[in-house]
Amino acid sequence: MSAKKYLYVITKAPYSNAAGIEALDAILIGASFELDVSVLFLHNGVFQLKDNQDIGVKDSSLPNVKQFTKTYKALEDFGVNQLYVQDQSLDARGLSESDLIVPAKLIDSQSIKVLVSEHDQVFTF
Amino acid sequence: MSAKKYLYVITKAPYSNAAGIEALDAILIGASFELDVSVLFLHNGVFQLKDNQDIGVKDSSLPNVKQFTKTYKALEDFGVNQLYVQDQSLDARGLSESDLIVPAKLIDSQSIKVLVSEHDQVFTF
Amino acid sequence: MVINRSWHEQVALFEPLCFAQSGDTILLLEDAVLAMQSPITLASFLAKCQANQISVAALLDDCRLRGIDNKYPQIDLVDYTGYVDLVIAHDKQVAW
Amino acid sequence: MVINRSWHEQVALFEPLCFAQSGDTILLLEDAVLAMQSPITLASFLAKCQANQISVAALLDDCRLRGIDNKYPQIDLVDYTGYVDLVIAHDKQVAW
Amino acid sequence: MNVNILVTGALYSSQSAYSALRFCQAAVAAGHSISQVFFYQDGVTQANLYSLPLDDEFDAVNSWVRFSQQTSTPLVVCVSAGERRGLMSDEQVLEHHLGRNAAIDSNGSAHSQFSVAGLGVLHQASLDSERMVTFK
Amino acid sequence: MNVNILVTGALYSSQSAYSALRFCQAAVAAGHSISQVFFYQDGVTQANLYSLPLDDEFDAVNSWVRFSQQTSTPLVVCVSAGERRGLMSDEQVLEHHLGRNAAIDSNGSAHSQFSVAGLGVLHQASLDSERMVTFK
Repeated sequence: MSAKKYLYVITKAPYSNAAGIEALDAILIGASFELDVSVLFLHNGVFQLKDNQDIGVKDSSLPNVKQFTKTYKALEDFGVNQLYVQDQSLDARGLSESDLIVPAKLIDSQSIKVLVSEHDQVFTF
Repeated sequence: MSAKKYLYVITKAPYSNAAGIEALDAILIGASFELDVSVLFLHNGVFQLKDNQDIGVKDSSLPNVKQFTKTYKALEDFGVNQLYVQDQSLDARGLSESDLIVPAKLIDSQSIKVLVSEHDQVFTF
Repeated sequence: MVINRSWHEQVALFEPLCFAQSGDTILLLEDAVLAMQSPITLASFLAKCQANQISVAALLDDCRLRGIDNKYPQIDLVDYTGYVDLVIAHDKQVAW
Repeated sequence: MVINRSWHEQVALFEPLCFAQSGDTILLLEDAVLAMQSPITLASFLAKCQANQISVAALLDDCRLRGIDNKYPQIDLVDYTGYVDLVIAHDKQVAW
Repeated sequence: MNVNILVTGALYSSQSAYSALRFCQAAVAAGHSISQVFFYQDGVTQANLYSLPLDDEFDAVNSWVRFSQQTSTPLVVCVSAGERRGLMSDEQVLEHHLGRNAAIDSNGSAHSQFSVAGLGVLHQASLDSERMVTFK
Repeated sequence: MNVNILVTGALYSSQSAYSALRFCQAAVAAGHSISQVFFYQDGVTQANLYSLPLDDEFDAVNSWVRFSQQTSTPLVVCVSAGERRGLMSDEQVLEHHLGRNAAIDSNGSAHSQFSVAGLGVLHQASLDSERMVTFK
């Protein structure tokens, strides 16, 4: 029997909430189950992959933000090869492929429908 | 010295969150301080005053919702006479004055600017 | 597939359409039923759903709670039992 | 008056304009700074603010955190100290 | 059918507790079974032992506890989301020395009807169940 | 100037804790004073004694505690919003008999650096302060 296919969809921008951090936790667990894991970045979710994120100099007298988005670059090491970004979400936010910290497959709305139908479970964050 | 003027703005619909309930708590405290209290319903906040809200038959085997929006009708008894509703918010949601459970003054965007400038504090919910 | 989402701005209603395909049902839940009060946006949304053979339903209890009447014959009102039936009838659900 | 709001849909940027008047400052904070990446909507927003003598500022730290550059000369970048100065300079703040 | 429930919305700032409970009750009434209810992200706040709504308000925590007791449905709080937001079992409080007085502290902030477990439990349940429904 | 702070956003699902703390630190550094920080609506979750972020994550609760200790700024949790969401002082836990073991229970879910008070305290502070800033 082939591995079950799980799709994790991230629709929110980083830092204002824990959606990205907790999506990553779930994605890594999915990969550890040897599921066939795909990640789709949609709407403001594309900002998770935006380059030049700068958390500033660590200063123990200030509250410090964790730059968790680096983990997206390590997903490949955990067997997660399928990263998708909706082209329309990038366009509408003035972003292009060259702004992303990790290579991702650009995908249109019609292909998202196919993606969803091919997966056994969809988690949205 | 005349009483300080406080404006409470409600922008969210009822039942999906506690914004209305906790705005009412704050409004009643404001009134008890003998402040000059006004309430403005904006955007989805106008649904707080929508008539025909029906929480269904009380059934102890089901989780029960509290129909807290009745309290808006009692605000007058606590000295809160100034209820405002943005006309554009009503229009955009297919609502009119006759759909509201309590008389409120219709107000346009220009008048909201005046309202805000006349008040000493603005709490948004 | 059942898609449910709290509706805040009118544009939000169209977002789940990128997931839905022929045979799917979009279920309006919680604040999403507020969209049924708006006469303009829902007409174009329903036309798009119909063109793609996507059914639209709304949760009756959430409509009643908010005093919302259903003026659209294209929208099925379902109670929680009907919601359960929808989940059983479709192989997966996408929460929005 | 300082108005700050997390920006989700582009239409949301125009909402606080119903509060703001001549002499006010709208401060883009947290996710609101994401709007600065969009070339289309912000131009009309800034024009409307300018016509009504409303200043627009954005929090530098929130821009950096999200990798957002400021391409608009009409938008002042301020740090937290500048945010404090804005609060002191205006008699009240409306959170959005 | 066997339905796996995922709840990610907060107490009070979402309707997810009410919607999920009504759904679960309707599913059981229709002869289906709920394999488990997993609380993730802000959903972990629905396990808070100390939540005390007004008398006439909906009491999410105790409604979950009653549903779980009546139907033997497991309620599971995600350990990492729970630790972030301060929802812990008795054992976690002891382990992390978080009580104010270590000698007398045996009290977690999660209701004891909820167990605390990792995201693996969510994934295993989603593999073992015929359906999964998320409430945000 | 004297600034009154109102925080209404949740731990983790909002940036309000981080933004408000940075603002408060900058205000104090500029010679202003924070009359109090009042936590209302979902903001009460920022007082949770049991919140335990990962080592490298931002720790809102302990950052508030440190700021309050260094600057003598009162941190106030709204009693009604706190009871709804399960944030209580030791006294409230005892009063409401919410502990699992009444004999040994002296532990609230709100950190002891936060006091618990009514909305009147927010209104009084807003009358007494020159500015009020809200973080959602």
